[in-house]
Amino acid sequence: MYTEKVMDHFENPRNVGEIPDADGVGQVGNPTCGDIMKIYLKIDDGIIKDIKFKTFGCGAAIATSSMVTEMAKGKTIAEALQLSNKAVAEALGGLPPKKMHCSNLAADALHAAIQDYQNKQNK
Amino acid sequence: MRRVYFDHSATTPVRPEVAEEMQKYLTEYFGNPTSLHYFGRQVRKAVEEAREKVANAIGARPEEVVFTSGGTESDNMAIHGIAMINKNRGNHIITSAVEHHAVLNTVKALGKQGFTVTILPVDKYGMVSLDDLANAITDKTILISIMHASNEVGTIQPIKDMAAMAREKGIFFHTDAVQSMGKIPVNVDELGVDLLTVSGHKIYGPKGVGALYIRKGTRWRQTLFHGGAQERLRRAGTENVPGIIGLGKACELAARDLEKEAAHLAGLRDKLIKEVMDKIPHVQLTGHPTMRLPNHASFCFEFIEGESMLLSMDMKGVAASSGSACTSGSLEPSHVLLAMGIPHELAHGSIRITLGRDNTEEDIDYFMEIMPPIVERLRAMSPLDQE
Amino acid sequence: MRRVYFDHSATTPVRPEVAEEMQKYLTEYFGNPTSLHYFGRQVRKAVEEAREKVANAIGARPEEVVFTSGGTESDNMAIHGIAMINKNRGNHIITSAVEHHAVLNTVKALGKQGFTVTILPVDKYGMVSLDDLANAITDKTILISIMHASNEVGTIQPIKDMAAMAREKGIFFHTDAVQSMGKIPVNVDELGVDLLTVSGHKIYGPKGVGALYIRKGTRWRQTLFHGGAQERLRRAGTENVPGIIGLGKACELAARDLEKEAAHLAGLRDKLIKEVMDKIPHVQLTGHPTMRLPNHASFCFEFIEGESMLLSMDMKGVAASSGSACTSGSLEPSHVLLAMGIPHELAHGSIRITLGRDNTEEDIDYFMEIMPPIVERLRAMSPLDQE
Ligand SMILES: Cc1ncc(COP(=O)(O)O)c(C=O)c1O
Ligand SMILES: Cc1ncc(COP(=O)(O)O)c(C=O)c1O
Ligand code: FES
Ligand code: FES
Repeated sequence: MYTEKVMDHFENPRNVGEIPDADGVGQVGNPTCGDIMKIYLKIDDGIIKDIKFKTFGCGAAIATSSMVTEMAKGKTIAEALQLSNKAVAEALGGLPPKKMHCSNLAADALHAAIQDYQNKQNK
Repeated sequence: MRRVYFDHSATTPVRPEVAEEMQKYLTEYFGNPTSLHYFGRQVRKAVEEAREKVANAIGARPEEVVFTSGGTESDNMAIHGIAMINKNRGNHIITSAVEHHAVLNTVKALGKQGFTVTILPVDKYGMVSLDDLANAITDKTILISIMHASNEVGTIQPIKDMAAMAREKGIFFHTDAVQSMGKIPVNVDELGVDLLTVSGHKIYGPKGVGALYIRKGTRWRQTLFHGGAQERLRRAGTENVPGIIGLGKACELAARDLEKEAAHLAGLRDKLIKEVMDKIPHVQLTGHPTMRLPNHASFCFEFIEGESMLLSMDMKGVAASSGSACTSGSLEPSHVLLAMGIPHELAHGSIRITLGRDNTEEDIDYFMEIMPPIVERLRAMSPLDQE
Repeated sequence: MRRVYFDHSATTPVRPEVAEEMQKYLTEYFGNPTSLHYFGRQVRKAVEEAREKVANAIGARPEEVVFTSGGTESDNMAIHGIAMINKNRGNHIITSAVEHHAVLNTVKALGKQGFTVTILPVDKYGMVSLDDLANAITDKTILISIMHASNEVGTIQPIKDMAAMAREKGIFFHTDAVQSMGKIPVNVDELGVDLLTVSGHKIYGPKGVGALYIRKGTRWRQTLFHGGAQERLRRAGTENVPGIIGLGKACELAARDLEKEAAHLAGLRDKLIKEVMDKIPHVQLTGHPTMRLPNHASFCFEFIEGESMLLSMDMKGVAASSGSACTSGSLEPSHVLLAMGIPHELAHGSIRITLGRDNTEEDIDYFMEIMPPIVERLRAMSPLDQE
């Protein structure tokens, strides 16, 4: 059902964990299935220097979390904001149709964390 | 890699004795049982012998057994057939919130066609209460359908008492015995039911075949299929002969081995439940602690999600199932767990281990070796586990 | 005693290649295709491969193929599903007088539920006329169901022209291809049909499994069964995996061997028809003389009755069938023969010889050896035979 890439990210997720002094934190819940994802960002000079995630969800949720952190790391905020759910799913070699919604969590959580960072900056 | 199959509520392997009998009815004895000639007569005889075996296994008479394409068809056929033929007598149907979708969705569909439907709640163990049933019955009630044992949490319902209540009021009683067959005694007279559903592939028989028991004198008629006059007008379509032969043999063996099997399974199940509860923190047993199928252990693991557990177990060779939203087609957690009052979040972490005749203590030991690290790893990833 | 099986329209033996494939899916690959784990995934893959094979055999796409429990279920599902979902657009259904009961009785049942039904007559060859069809169509017509080839008399209907007529008016067209599959080309696009019925056991596959082709975009929904989400919500119930594997293989072989098989069968059929007509007096060929299935020879023997012929043939080892009243469940002669205008008395003497891949010229010679004395003996007993 899942591609090898998905299973690889599920089995060896990149960037799991928390950043205690994160510059931005985003948490989203998936209204479709009730899963939860939290992303922590460390941002320096407009660039994502470090990123970590924690996820409560299915295989696709964990794999997309892992993939999105890998894709976002080192990118500028503007570039990271361009990352779409679709791009994450594609980077994993696709998801089963029933599981496409899982990829929403990943990009949404990333964007929520960036939003949080920007809100703090504007204060 | 060691492979451990712990998903016997989903389906079972066909026993070699069963497969062997079936094989002959694919190639050698291939006639249509309706045919008058030699090729047909041979097969007719075998089909009737299979019917006797199914009848014997549930304490019925052969002519009360109709062969179907499986548990789903039997459930649909039982409920729709009673409803349509008795609607002049009343339009009220009672079922429970923990039924299989083959029953629940059939009853709900009738609810949109002029029938009034009561869906009884269950307690935290998944048990229907006799009082609730007694209160739900009206003089319009024509049918009660309550499952014998739950596929999801293993809870065994007090069918005998409920069926007696129905009998007293002249209400037909159907029970889905798909999961109880071969694990606890199933006898239509002792249970006192009018209709009872059997499925082949849950009792080491083939997929795609089942049976419906219809007590003699029950006001039921075939209302789903039209066609030939097979099964004495109770089920149109050329009989699934190899399937029927397999079902017959599987029923015979299930009845013969019941006691031995149940003891074997209960021993393994008790060991499994004890070890999981002792060695893994933040786990809850779901279903009834004692009134449960001997092969059934189901849990909710806090803070983590079922599918990710299943995938991790699968990578270690262990096959089980889950009622989590992510594994269900509908992206809602199991209706059974929700009906038992388990919160969404917890239901998300459900795992069902259903044991079978080939499982051993070593399988359980292996499971207890791989499971704690899986739970730990996933909990470390979870935003919910705050410890 | 020599045994000759001449009843391939009733059912066929499972080809050894098919039985062999199925066997593995009983014991070794036994998982439930819905299961996420290894045991389930293996089986899911095989089921989808079988779906491709069925699709390829009829020129469809795999996602247009739904597996069922047989031809009867497919017919019911096709007709009921179109009728129920399109009744807001119209309530008129057209079928023919020579359909299998799985179609005819389903349509008639709808006739009692608010639908208007037209049952088209046939000519003396069992053929539906295009003019009759054109005249029957109204702006309320939502469905036309006409079989591809007759099980009783082998007549092949002009489906392509009829379906084109339906297409032009936006009417759904269903055809029952149970008998034509493997004997003449069956291609959903060439025929231009929206729904098409396939049954396993008529094409050297197993009993108890079939398929329904549903063209993409057809306004159809499952309306008979409720239950799990199998077959993308188009057919609830655990898949009959060994059956599906067998059907896939049987379709693959049927398509591959079609030309060779048809030539072999037509040769035997022509020899048989010629010899019967030449050597036995007072016999009529039933069905179309040329537009008929290559394996199908059907006759009415004057002055004698079908069952007594069948029994006599059976005593000599030859298996065939009859549409006589005495062999039918209903004690009415075949509705097909009557619709063709054959009088009761003559229909009584009907015999159907349907050839198969294992039949040989020697089988025909044997038949021609035993049949004349049987006919003679029975005629000598008959008060009708006045010569
Ligand atoms: C309790 C119960 N009823 C009915 C069914 C449906 O049976 P089948 O899969 O044979 O259609 C199942 C299994 O899926 C079941 O567990
Ligand atoms: C033309 C036709 N349609 C439908 C059927 C029914 O198929 P099944 O026996 O698989 O239910 C048959 C055979 O019995 C048939 O000959
Ligand atoms: S996140 Fe729940 S189904 Fe994937
Ligand atoms: S005389 Fe016996 S059924 Fe016709």
